[in-house]
Amino acid sequence: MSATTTGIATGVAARIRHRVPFVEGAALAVAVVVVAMAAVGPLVAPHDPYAVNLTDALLPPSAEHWFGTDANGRDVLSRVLHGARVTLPATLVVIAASTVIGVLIGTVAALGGKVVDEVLMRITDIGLSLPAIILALGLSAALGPGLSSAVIALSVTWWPGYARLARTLVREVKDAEYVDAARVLGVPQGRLIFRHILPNALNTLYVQTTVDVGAVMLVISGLSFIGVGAQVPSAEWGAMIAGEANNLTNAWWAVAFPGLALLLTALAFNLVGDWLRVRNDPTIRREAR
Amino acid sequence: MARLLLRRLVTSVVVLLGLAVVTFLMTQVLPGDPARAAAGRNATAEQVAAVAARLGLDRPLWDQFLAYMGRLLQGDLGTSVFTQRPVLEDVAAMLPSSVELVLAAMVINIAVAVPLGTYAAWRNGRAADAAARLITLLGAAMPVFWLGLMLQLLFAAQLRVLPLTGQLSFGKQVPAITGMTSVDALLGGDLAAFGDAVAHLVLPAITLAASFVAVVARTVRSSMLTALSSDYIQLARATGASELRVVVLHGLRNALVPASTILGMQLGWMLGSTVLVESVFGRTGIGAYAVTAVLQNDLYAVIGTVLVIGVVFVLANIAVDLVQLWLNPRLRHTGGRARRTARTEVPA
Amino acid sequence: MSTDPLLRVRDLRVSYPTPAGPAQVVHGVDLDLAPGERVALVGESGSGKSVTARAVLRLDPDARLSGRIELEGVDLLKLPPRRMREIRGGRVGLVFQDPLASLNPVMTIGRQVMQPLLIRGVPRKVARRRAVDLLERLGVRDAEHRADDYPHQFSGGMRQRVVIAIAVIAEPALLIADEPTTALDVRVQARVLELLRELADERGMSILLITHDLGIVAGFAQRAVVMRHGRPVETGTVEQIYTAPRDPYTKALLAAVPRIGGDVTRPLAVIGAAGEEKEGS
Amino acid sequence: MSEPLLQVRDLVKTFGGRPVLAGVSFDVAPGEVLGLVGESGSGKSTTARCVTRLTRPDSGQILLGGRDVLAAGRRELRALRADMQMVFQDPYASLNPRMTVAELIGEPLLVHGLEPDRRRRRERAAELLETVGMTAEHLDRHPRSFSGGQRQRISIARALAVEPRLLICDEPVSSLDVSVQAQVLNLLRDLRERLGLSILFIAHDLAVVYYLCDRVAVMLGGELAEIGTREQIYGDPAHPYTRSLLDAVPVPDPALARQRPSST
Repeated sequence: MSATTTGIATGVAARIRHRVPFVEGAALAVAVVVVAMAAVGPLVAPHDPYAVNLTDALLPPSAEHWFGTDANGRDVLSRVLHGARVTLPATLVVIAASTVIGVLIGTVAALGGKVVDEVLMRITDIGLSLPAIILALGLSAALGPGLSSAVIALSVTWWPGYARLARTLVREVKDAEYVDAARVLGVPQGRLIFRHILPNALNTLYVQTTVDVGAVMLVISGLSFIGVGAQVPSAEWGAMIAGEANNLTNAWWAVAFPGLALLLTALAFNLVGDWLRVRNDPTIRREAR
Repeated sequence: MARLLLRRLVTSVVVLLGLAVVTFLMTQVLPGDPARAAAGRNATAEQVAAVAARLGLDRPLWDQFLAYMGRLLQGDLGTSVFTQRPVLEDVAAMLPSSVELVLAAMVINIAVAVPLGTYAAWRNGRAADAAARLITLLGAAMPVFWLGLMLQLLFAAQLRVLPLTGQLSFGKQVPAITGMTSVDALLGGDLAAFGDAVAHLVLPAITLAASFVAVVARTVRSSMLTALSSDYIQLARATGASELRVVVLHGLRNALVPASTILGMQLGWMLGSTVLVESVFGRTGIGAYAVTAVLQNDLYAVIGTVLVIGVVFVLANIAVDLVQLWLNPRLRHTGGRARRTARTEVPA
Repeated sequence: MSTDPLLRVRDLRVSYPTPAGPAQVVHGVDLDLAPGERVALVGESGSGKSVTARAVLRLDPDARLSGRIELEGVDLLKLPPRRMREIRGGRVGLVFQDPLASLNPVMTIGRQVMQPLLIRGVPRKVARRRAVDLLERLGVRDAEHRADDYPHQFSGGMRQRVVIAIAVIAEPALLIADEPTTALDVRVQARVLELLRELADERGMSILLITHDLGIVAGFAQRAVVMRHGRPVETGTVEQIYTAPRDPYTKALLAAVPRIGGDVTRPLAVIGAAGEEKEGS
Repeated sequence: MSEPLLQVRDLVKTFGGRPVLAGVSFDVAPGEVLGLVGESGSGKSTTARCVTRLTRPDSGQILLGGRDVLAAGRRELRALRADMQMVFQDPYASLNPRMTVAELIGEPLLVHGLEPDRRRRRERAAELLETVGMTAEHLDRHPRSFSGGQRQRISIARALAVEPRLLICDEPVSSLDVSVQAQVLNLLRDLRERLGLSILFIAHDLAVVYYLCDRVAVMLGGELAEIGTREQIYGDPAHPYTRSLLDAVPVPDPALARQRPSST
């Protein structure tokens, strides 16, 4: 396991009780590093990620090539740095799109009448009744391979989760006593929704979106690994791993490092998401008091 | 209770209908000519025209949809381009080994996640809780396909402890009864083959289970926390019950109710993830079949897989409802009027 | 009543670890309880009455306890966990406020009432018989069949009777009742309090009642301890407390309770920061 | 007797087939405090929710100052609501956690167009805080930094912003400690005298109702078992249910408590 993860484990053991700043700190640090990698990566990359140089094919990690080179002699470190710039934006687009669609449908279902709720929820059920990766696979096949079709396919399959979550959150708040109090005060319907119901209902949604960043990233790279997402020679982590898989035994580094980058990135967002959940989870807070 | 199941059946039918519509739309969204896609890339012009006529692609959308549904109900999912066999036959042949893999992964998932979640809740707030949470988050961050490759590299290639790929070692035979290699070996009484089949299952099952353990562990942990902070747990301790009995008999029984919903949903999601696992481990299955179909642009094979997985998903949810009824007595009564609820107070 | 008390609490202090260092919640409580005696711990929320009572059973792993809690001559604070478990349910029973939350929703009533006996090795058939008899005695009609029902099929008053059955089935010498009737309607409350009194007299069982309701204490307890901010401010027989209260806080508390037949023209007493009665604001 | 402020006629309401209100009728005169008592499930809270139109009864009529509450359209309902306000039971759930006290008290003024100017709304909110025994420094804080008693005072100040003639209190003090309960009851008594406020007071604590209410309506199974003045109901109850309730009320006096008839 990499130094950072073992570092986190020992840091955790040293901490007692509910506050585990070291874990949160480490998570935040990794997340920041990753986002920086996406932004600055290409400038820092020691080599051109796409420069093919067959004489340097499959060189092990060295001073010259920290992460070694792949079957086409390209510098794995540079490609990994570029990869962040491909995967992260695509993930954020999926998250943003699916959140907007999901929250809209969930809120309308929660605030609308019984029929509206029933219809919208059945449509959501259809979305939920298929694993995102399978529906994305189908849509990618229909729309043709490529990162953009994977993003579209994933957005279409990811929003039902948010619709269901938003509906539950809004329904809980809709019947809260302070909303009844506002109704009796004569607060009009519009203000009731946008000033009382939605701010309170949706403020915990960002916990779920943060956690989902990791999950969506994995599915996008999965689609690329299968061959329907980012196409070769793109420096997308999933595609890179697929491209080098058959050299697994003799050039492990070409497969290991892109995967490790993907793992650390997803882990960072998972940790930050989990930390946000702990902060919002009443049961834990009560225990800690 | 009956009302609950009726509602579930109605929802299931609606969902399946929805699936059919979605998959039908997929055929229409196709860039270029749907007939060519159905006939295959290198089909001649005549073949394409024949397929176009057969599928009635020239008729208005609504008629096409009705025709599509008609074929669907008779189990005609079209013909696979690269296997030249009816898609339904292919899928039926491939499904069992994927189900075998999913069930193996589910066993690992439950065996790891439930104790982990329970332990994390029991040691809530202490270092052990944070460590348990970290392990589950690591699992959730694991790219499934990459984990498979890494496990292969370590256990199969270098340590040579476990087989690298496939369902069964070369030269071993298993009677084709259920299509699940390990089960067939067992039914055939061939223990050596059973051991071999299980050995082939270990790495892919771990790979498949890894990303699901986190969700289950977190659900068990939070519902266990709620249970452990409840009055009835404190009162159970106050009767002198041992901590083990309190946590397992009282805590876990309640914590499993929400967890069983998640596990039910995961059956479908796991079947979806076989797409990533089966190709890495060179196993036959619906996942590998779907991947090949996509890469061959064999649209009807892809749609067949999507539909079958959807059906499995719906069946899994119905099974979850049945498990819920068994686990949670309150549901048994809320369906209809509770039979013997005390309507009024015993006169004071 | 025999001379040496059933329960002797001396200088009990309870504190909880928080990020900002240990926070003390109970500051030196002394309490004696004779066998068969009914004593009330009275106070408003945050007075530490509930923490004090639960300290006797050492239920809260986070709480740090100091002082002495002697039950039948044995200091519970020094007991190893195994011996402490025998005390819980065996010598001291516990009842909580919310009957719905006090019962395991996925376990039948019968099994929950039998549990204190089962874990003490009583054979299942005998335990079942004693459970059904006790439920019948406490007013659960047709207990033989109702024992197989689940908590959500019982009303609030019925559930509280089941909770009491669980607390007393193993014949404890002391029952701790933490706000046992607060969540019940007034008529059901009266009946449940009467049941507790009957059980105490029949079995010679002492009861430590924790409540904020001065009305209940007058009719139920023989002695009372008034608590405020984690300290006992006054201890005495119920007659002393109600007719000749010495502590200003006790007086103010008694004057703040609206009474049927009381004077409705003057404002109720308002309690100042130091606990004394302030002139009506 | 002047024309009653609130007239409730034959309220009927069923939830999922179960009758919750089976024909409830009563009046509240201007400046009068009417207590509505009964055990849980008697329908007293549902009655309050129907009067404020949070819940729609199946049938029946509600007149506030002669105007029909149930038939009122959106605009007219808002005008009616300026005349009747409600205080809820759970102090921790009846205030929007994300709004400051100034915004909470200012909102009714804004919504009813009583004070469009932000600064003057803030001044009016400060005045209202004073009337309920709190000070202007509380204006910029959020509900979470207040005790249960203070939160109920804020809810009352909020209700008074529109200067209603009728205040409906649904168990406002049952989750408060004795000392805090006394303060809120004193405040309600004081407001009634100073502002001539009519109050519909829903509670299960018969001693609290005795202290605050001129007349009392006893509800049983969705119907009025009995209605009468404080003296009639507590001194000479006509209905056996009322008598059994009064017998069960714990008396904070050991001498009296001992010779009470033990409940059957």
